[in-house]
Amino acid sequence: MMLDSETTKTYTRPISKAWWLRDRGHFNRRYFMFLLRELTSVFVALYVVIFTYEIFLLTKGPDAHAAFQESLRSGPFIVFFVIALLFALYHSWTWLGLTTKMQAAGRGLVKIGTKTLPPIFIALGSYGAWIVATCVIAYLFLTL
Amino acid sequence: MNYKEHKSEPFWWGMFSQGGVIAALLIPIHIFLCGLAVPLGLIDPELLSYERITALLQNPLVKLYLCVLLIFPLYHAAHRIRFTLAEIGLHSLAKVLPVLCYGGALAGTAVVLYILWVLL
Amino acid sequence: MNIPKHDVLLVGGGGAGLRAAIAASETYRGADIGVVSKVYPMRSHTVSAEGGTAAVMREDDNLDLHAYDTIKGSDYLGDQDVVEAFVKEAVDEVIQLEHWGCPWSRDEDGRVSVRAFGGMSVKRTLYAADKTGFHMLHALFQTSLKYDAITRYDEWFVTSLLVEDGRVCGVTALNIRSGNIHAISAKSVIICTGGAGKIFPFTTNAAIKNGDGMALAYRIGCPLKDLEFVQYHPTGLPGTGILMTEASRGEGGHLVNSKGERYLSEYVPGKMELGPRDILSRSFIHEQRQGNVFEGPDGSYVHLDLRHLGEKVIDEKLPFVRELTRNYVGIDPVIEPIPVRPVVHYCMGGVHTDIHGATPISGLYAAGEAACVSLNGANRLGSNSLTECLVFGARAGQVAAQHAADTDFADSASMVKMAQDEQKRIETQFFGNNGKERVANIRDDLRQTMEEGAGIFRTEDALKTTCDTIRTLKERYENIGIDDHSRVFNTDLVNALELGYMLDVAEGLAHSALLRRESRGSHARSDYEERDDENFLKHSLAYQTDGDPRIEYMPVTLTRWEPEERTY
Amino acid sequence: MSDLRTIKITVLRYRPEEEDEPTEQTYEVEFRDDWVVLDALNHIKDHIDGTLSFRWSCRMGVCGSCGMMVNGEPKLTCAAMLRDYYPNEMHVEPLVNFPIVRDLVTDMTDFMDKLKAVKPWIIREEEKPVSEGEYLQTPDQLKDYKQFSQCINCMLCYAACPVYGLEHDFVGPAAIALGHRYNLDSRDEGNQQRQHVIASKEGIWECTYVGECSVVCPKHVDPAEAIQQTKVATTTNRLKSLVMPWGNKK
Repeated sequence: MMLDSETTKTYTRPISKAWWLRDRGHFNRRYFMFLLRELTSVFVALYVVIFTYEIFLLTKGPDAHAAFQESLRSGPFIVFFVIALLFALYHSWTWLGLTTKMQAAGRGLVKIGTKTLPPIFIALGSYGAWIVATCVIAYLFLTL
Repeated sequence: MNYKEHKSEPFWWGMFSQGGVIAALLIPIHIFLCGLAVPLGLIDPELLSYERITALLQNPLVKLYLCVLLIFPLYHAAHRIRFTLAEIGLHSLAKVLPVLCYGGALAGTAVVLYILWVLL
Repeated sequence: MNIPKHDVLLVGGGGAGLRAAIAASETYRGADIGVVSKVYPMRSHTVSAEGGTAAVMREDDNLDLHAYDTIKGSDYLGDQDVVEAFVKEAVDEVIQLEHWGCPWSRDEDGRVSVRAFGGMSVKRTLYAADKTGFHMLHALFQTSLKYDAITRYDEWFVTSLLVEDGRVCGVTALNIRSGNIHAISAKSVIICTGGAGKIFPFTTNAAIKNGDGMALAYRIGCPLKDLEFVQYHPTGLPGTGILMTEASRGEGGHLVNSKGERYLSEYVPGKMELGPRDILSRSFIHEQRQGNVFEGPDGSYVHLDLRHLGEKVIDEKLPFVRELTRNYVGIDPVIEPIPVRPVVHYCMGGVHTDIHGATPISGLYAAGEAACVSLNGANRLGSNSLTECLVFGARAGQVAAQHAADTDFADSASMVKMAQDEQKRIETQFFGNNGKERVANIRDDLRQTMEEGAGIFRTEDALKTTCDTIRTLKERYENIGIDDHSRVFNTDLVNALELGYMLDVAEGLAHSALLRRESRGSHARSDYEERDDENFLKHSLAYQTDGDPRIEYMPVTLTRWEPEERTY
Repeated sequence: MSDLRTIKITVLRYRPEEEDEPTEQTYEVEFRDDWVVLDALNHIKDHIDGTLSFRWSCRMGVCGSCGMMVNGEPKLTCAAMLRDYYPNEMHVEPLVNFPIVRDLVTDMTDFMDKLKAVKPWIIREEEKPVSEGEYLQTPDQLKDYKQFSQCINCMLCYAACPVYGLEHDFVGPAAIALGHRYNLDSRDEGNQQRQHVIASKEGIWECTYVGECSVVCPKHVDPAEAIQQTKVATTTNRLKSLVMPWGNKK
């Protein structure tokens, strides 16, 4: 238990709404990169919506499908997919990095007997999983 | 301050993190293949032809894969959007945002399931 | 106006204070404990202790051995009954702390590890890596949070002890945040405010260690015991006083003077850098007198050279040394030698208490470095101080709680008046007069005169000069002026009050040293180089008077160990 | 090492008895090569302006009192070398996200309440008497929580955390990491008693893993990690209890 201090007037500085850009004259690159990291999810979601729409068009017959495939060749769509790909890759990079770090620090998560696995192996594991998944999908897509 | 263990957050967070893993592992290659490689003519456009895709979708395993691919990232995005919006200025809506975001993801789930298992 | 009441009130929330608070609340149910601390408790200086805590934990060790090491280390000025009680209770105390979550370093079999320490004949120092004090303090503080009987007054600064009918009945304290002075009523008051290293210019001690509690007791007529004994550590950074652990020498570091010589070959050829702390510190002074030292903005220094050890060894064995020098003074020991000098480390003296932590004043207790229970005598053995906080913190807490159980609170009405008087006194003294003396200037002058007269080597003449200078400084203090006349978080006022405490402790220290005409433990008189058991195998007691302090003596308690020559 | 240079330091001042909002004040300080920001503040207090208020004590990075914003970053001012900022002008402010009491002094009562709320002490169903000796704990078991026990309560992580800035009910990095420290301690059995605080809405679920708390931590505690670990464990346990409601709840 702690005795309440006799209250005195205090001043709380408001946090800027754009804190991830600038706060009190200072730019913090890590805050900005954090916001970009969170923003990746929007592009992932947009891609998922487009993909869902593509599948939905299959129910409308071959012409609807072909028309949409054709429109995907347009400039705006290409630009969007380039940006979406960059964001998606940034998501993969940060997500796998954070899970690696967490497993490396985690308790009992990656232990062989009483020995904790060196972080480099965990990193190889998660980035390796990405490479494997990517190759498998590409292979199946091209050959099925 | 009266603290109370939150019972539903683990569920949303669990969905978010599953979605994060799936998005991290699978989405980039999909964007590349379907969004860039085929439209730019880097690979054969026939790979995305109506006939091939509908044939593929006859396979329940493919359907299941698409369910996973399309549903989990929605929760991933919903979770991040919910918190990011609060963090960049909509903090006053902190109570409403989960309803909107997870509601959206749930609706998306229904749409995906409906398309894949009913319409197709 | 209601004033808060506590059965037991702690002044100071460090290792000893928190241990005492917990002990008091466990002594009898319903005891209401208050802890007043001028800093948040986890900021207390216990946090800085690195090495470890001594207790007999292993089969190759026994209580008598620990007692003998302590008594010999004390140069026979430790009370032997106190030492015997100490070594016995130390064991339970460190285990108790283990049960409270202290992350002691461990052996493979799960038992707490012990390591060797200077002056100990076997391995008996428990440690939590090189941050033992930090872990002990945080374990104690976090454990104290579960006791609802303990009320904390964080960032409250005690300005006086209240006395009624010859017994202590509470304190007045400045709530630093609001600037208001309050009376707090208590049946027992325990002083656990730590040492007074900051009355010297170069010290490992934190800024908060100004002898506050010693002066508070001194001012109400309680004697300060064995104040002349001040331990120097031979390797501190000049200026900041940051400690370069003994391990840096243990791992093979060299002490080198300005001529590039390993000068210890002249003083301790057998042990070189691993000689005892006091001899190494004295060797530095000899070199200084011969002009063989470097001169820098913070005075003389020599080099602690670790470069020959190589980066790998430094990073493996002495990571904390490198971290400290790089981050806090910008020196990398891998590429340059570290400037070091002897720095004040610990006050053996303090508020006179008996074996239970009780002072001669009814209702007043003391423990930890602020107290002198006569465990450490003329020289403290490394790693005994943290244990002392535990053992005598617990003892003081228990007897203070028992005393409280048999006592009534003093009359509150008169205390309200006392608080008002105290507020008036402080406002008049520090805000009322337009004094011209700056706190920092008097403080710097005090530190300089302490170094000159009451430093590593002392002489009659230099000590007399220091005593005179302190008197002058006390006169200048009457004419003090502070810049800050506001109330809220006025650290200028706090510093001014602290300076008053420093002057009182310095006065007692210098006069005690002046009259001890022998060399014993840390007290080295150039004019009386031998230990003189015939005349000085006794404790000094400094009493405050209107003029110079009165120094009295009391016998040392000897039980089973006859004084013999102290050689290593 | 005694070459003197002069650096301009702009300090945020707030004197609640005189003003309603903080103001800035610039001092010019002659500094030595081995000085840190805290040395400059002490120089100002001792020789230029005694009214400047700030907290400090050990000057060796372990007491945790002297955290401030230095050029917008939360830092222990005893570990921020002036020469690293020279010749630019410096800005020193109280830690953000906390109410300012006076000048560079912030109010940390909020943290003290939260610290107590996570019950940072060993909880046992049955305490072992001291006479029976210590609890055995292997070096590996010690390693499980050691990192999280290094917190000096300096509050830099709270100043770095935008989530805490926006939502003051957030239990926050240091307090959660300390609760986690006890949960991971092999001597402790209090996991369940801390769960309602740590796994509350205001606890781990508020965190979005900005990760800045771990970046600024001077003791490498990595509170962000503590929070993520707890999220994983809580989610897994929740899942387990849904799938196997008959399972042991412990």
